[in-house]
Amino acid sequence: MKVRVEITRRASISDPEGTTVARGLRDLGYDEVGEVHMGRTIHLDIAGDDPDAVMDRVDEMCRRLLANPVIEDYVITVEEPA
Amino acid sequence: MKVRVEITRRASISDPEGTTVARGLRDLGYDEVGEVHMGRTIHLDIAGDDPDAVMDRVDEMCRRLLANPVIEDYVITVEEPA
Amino acid sequence: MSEPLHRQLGMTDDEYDHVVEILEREPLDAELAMYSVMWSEHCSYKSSRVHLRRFPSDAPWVVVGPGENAGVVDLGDGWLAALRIESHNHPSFVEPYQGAATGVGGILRDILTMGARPIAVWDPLRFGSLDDAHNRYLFDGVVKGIAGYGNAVGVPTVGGEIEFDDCYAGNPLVNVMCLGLMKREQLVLSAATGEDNLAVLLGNATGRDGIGGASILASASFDEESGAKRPSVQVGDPFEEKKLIEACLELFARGLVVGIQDLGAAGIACATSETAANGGMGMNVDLDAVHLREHDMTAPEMLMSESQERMLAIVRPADLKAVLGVADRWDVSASIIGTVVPGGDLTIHHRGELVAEIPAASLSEDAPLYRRPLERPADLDALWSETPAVPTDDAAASLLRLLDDPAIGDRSWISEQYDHMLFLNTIVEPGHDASLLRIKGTQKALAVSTDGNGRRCRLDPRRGAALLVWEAALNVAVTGARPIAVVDNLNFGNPEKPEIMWQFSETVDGMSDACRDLGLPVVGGNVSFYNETDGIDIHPTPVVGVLGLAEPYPDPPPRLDRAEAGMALWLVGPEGDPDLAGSAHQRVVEARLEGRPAAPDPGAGRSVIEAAVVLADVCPVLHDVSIGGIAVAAAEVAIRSGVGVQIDPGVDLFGEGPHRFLVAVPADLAHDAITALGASGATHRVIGRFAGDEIVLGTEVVSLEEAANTWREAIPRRMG
Amino acid sequence: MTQRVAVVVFPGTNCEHDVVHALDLLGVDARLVFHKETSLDGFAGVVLPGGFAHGDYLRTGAIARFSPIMTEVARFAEIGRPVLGICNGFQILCEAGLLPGALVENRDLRFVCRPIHLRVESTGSVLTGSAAVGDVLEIPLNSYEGNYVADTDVLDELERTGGVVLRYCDPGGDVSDAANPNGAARSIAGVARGSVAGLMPHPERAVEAILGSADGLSLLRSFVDSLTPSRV
Ligand SMILES: Nc1ncnc2c1ncn2[C@@H]1O[C@H](COP(=O)(O)OP(=O)(O)O)[C@@H](O)[C@H]1O
Ligand SMILES: [Mg+2]
Repeated sequence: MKVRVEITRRASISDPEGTTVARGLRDLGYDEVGEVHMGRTIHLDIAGDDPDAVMDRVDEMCRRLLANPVIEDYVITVEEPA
Repeated sequence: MKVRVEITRRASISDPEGTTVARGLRDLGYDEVGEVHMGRTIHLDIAGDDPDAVMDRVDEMCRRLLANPVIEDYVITVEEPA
Repeated sequence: MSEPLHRQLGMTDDEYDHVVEILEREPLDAELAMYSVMWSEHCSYKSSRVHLRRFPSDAPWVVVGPGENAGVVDLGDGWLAALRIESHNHPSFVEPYQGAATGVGGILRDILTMGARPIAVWDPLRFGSLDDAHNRYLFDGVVKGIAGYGNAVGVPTVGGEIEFDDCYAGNPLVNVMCLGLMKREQLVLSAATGEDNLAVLLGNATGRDGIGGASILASASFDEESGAKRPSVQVGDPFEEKKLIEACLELFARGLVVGIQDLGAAGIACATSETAANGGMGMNVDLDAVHLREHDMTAPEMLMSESQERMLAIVRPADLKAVLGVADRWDVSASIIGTVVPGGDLTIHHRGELVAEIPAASLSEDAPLYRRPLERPADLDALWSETPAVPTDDAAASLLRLLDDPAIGDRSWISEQYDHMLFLNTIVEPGHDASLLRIKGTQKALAVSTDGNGRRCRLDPRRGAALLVWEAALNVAVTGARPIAVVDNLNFGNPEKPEIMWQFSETVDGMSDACRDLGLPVVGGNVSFYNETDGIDIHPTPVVGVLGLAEPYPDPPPRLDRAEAGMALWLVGPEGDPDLAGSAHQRVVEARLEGRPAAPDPGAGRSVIEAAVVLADVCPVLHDVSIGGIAVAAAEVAIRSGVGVQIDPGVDLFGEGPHRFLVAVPADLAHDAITALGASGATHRVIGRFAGDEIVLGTEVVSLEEAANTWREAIPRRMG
Repeated sequence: MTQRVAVVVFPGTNCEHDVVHALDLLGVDARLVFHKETSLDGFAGVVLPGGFAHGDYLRTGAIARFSPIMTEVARFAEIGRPVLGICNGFQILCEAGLLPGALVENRDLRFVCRPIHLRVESTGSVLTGSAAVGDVLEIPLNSYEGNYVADTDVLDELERTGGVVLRYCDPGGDVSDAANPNGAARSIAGVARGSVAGLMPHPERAVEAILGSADGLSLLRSFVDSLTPSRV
C-alpha cells in the first residue's frame, strides 16, 4: 500500500523558511504571492492490505518518529491501496 | 487562491533522508515498511482568481525558483480556489 | 478560572501587593504581565541575588562586570573580549532542536549587545544515560540544534563539555557560552540616553512566540503538564540573526547607536524598561508601530512575546535615516517604536489606549529579593563517612570501561557536527583541554575551558565548585594562557527547598574562594533553578567558563597528538593520596558515589598553573589530569598521538586529585623543561615514557589499538 | 601589478573574511563585493565564498543565484574570467547552471566539519592549474549538503572532459567508499567547466601550518595564477 504523510508546522509556530521563500518570490516579481508555508511529505510503501490497520500503524510511526508533535501537525492519506 | 506545490527528488537521484527514515522505522520494529521517499511541500497564498493563469504563474515559479530540475520533479495542486 | 490573574501569572499575593504599592493603584493587565515576567526567578534572580553578591568581580582589566548583558575584559592594545554563559535547559527538554538552537541565538545577541562580534561558542551539556532511547533523542536533537543554528549563523562552536547521569534524564542541561571580540571604541552599553532619541526595533517580526515562556518554561518545574506548555516553543532563524549581527556591527562601526539591547525574556517590555532605566530616563512606546507576524495580538502579548532575533537600538533622530538605510541594505526590518523622555516613566500605548504607565526602573530595581532558608542535606555525613576504595587490580579492564564511557571517549561525534574553524582563529580545536583562538595580526590568543562536575558537587558543593574553577584555569594554562576571567552558570534544583539553597550558597562560596585565590574576577553568569522533574532535583551543577590570554601564544601550541616514541612522561603537581570521591572510576567501574573530595590547595594550584604556562612554550604535549585520572589522561595522549605509553608501577592511576598535569618531554628538551619548571615552584616526577604499541599500567597491559577503538566508538556505537 | 579579486557577500555568507585573508597571503588585492552590486568592473576574477546564503532555505543556493551580482558572475564565466565557488559558493554556481549537478544532504544526515583528503584529478581548471595530477591535499570540509549528485550521462561527460578536478580520498590517495565523507557521486569533491570551478572543501582554511595544513594554498595559487591582469 502506498501511503503519504504530509507534515506541516503548527499555525502559531513561526516558519522562517516560508517567509524567506515568500520574499524570494516577490523579489522575482511575483507580487501576487502572499503567505508561504513549508511542509514535508513522506511517501511510504507499506506491506499490508487492511487500510485501517495500516493507518493505525502509520499514525503510530508519525507520533514516534516521523513528525515532531511539539511543533508539527500531520495528515495521513492512502495514495494507492494494496 | 491556495496552491500546493509538492517537490520530490527524481528517482535517479539519491535520497539519503528517505533511506535513513526507512531504516529508522525498521529499527523501531515496523518491518512492513518498504521504500520511503521524502518530499517537500510549499503552500502558497496567491492573489488571483483565474485558476489557469495562477497555475501558469506557479509553474513558472517552480521552474525558476521552487524546484531544481536537475534533481527534482514537482506537482502543483489548487487546494482552495479563490 | 477563579484564580486571580496575578496568581495565574505566577506571582505571589505579596508581590502583587508590592506592585500596587509602587503604582499606588491596581495594575492594568499589561502592567501586571510585565511585572510578573520581570519579577520571575529567571529575570529577577530573586532567590540568588543575595548570594551572587559574594562573587569577587573586580580586577584592573575588568571593563564591564556582572550586571550588563556580558562581561568585558581588556586584552591590551585596544582589544576587548566580551563573554557570557546562558542556559536553555527547559526549552531543550520540550523541543531539543529548537530549544538548543534558540539558546545559541540568545547568547550571541547578549555578546552583540556589547558591541562585539561573537567569535566562538562553547556548549556544556548534560543528559541521562545514552542507553535510553529518549535520552539519545534529546542528545541528538540538541547537538543538531546547536549545529543547525551555530553553523548557519556563522559563529564557530569550538568546545564544550558533557556528562551523562540519570539525574538529568528528565531535565537535561543545555548551557551555551559565547566569546566576543571588539576594539575598545566599539563598546556600547544598553542605556537609553538623550531626550528625544528614538527606540528602533530591529529584526524579526513579533509573533506569539513563547509568550509567558520565560516565566513558565524557565521557572516552573516539569511534571505531567509539560505537554500543555508546548505551544510556546520558539523557532530560531539563524539567517535573520546573521543579518542582524552584520547590520548591528555596521551600526556600531559607524557610531550610529547610543545604546542597544537584545530582546530576550519579556521581549519589548524588558528591553524598553531596561534601556530607559539604565539611562536614567523614561520612554514613550507605541505598540502600533511594532512590525508583527500575527496581526491580532493584544498589548500584553506584544510586550511579552519572545520572538527571536530582535534588537532594540537607541538612535539620535539625526541618524535615523542612516540607521534605516543600514537595516534596509541587510534586509532587516525596522520600526520606530519609542522615544526617550525625561522623568523615568515607561508609558505604553496600543490602539490609542494607554496600556501601561510605570516607573521603568521599578521592573528591575524593585524586584523582590528572597533570603530563602538553607539547610545542609541530611545524607552528607553518611556520604562523607565512606572512604572510597583505592582500586588496586583490574586496571586494564577498568581503563577500557572508562574509555568506553561517552563522557570520556572521543567526542568528535559532537564537535565535528559543528563548524569549529570559521574565522581561521582556531589554533587548538575542540578535543584538547581548552580551545585556543588566535587574534589575527597580534601575538595574542584566547583560551577557554568550560567545566562542570555534578557528582563531585553533589558530594561537596563548596569544594566541588572550587575544584571546577581550578580545573578550568589549569585547562586554559596548559595551552599557554593565563586565566583572566570567569563566567558561571549555576544549574540547580528547586530553590524553595532549603537543601538546594544550601548547595547553591556553598557553591557560590567555593567558587568565590577559588576565584580569589586565583585573582580571577567573575564577570558574568546565569542562574537556572527548578531543574527538577517530579520532585527529583538534579545534582548541583555549576558550570564555569574560564577565559585565558596567551601572549605571545606558543607556536606551535601544545596538543594531545604530538607525543612520540622516546619522550618521557612527566607528572607535574602535588603528590597526595589518590582522590576517588565522585570520580569517574566510582561512577563507571564501581557504580557508587561517596566520600568527600579533597580540598584545593591554592599554593600548589597557583604554582602548577604557572608551570603549565611556561612549559607550554617548551614541550609538545601538556594535558591536565581530571576525569579518569592519570590512566585516562595518559591513554588519551597515547591514542591521539598513535604511540604506546608505559606508566610505572605504583602511580595513582584513577584518582582525580587536583592541580596535576602530564607532560610529554623529548629527551633534548628535558633540561629546558626543568629550568622552566624551576621558577614556578611546582614539583614534577617522571612516571613513564612513550614507546611501543601498548598502554602499560604498571603490571597490566592494554593494546593501543583496542584502547583507541574503544575510545573512538564510545559515542558512535551508542548513537548508531 | 596586483590582481584584484571580488569576494561576493550574500546575506548569510560567512567565509568572506577567511577567503580575503587567504588571498592576502598570496598577494592578491581581494575585496568584498555585496550581492546587490551589479558590476564587477575592474576585477580579474571572482570568488563565491562559503556560508549559508539566504539561510540555505528552500535549497542551498536557490535564492542567492538570483542576486543582482550573479548576472556579472555569469558574464565572467562567458568571457572566460576565473570564477571560483567554495562550499556554498559551489552550490550557488550549480543552482545557477554555471556548473553541472547539484549538492544534496550528506549520506548520514550529519553536518561534517573536519579535515579530509583530496586527490587532484585534472589540472585543466582554474582551481588545479598549478597542481599536479595525483597530488593529495589535506583540506577541511564543512558542510551538510556536500553530497554531489548528477545524472550518469552528466557524470560521464564530466569525467571525459576533465571536469572532475578533485576527489575525496584517504591519506594515501586511494579513492574508496570509506574515504568518501558525504556520499558524493564518484567521490567528487570539485568540478570545473570553462573558467568556472567549484569545490565543497575549504582551501582557505588550510593556508598556514598553525591551522593544521597549508595545502589549500596549492589550489588558491592555481586560481591566482589563472588571473589575467584586470582592466580597470
Ligand atoms: N551566577 C552568576 N554569576 C555572576 N553573574 C551573574 C550570575 N547570574 C547572573 N549574573 C549576571 O546578572 C546579569 C543579569 O542576567 P540576565 O537577567 O540573565 O541577563 P539577560 O537579561 O541579558 O539575559 C548578567 O550580567 C549576568 O552576568
Ligand atoms: Mg541580555
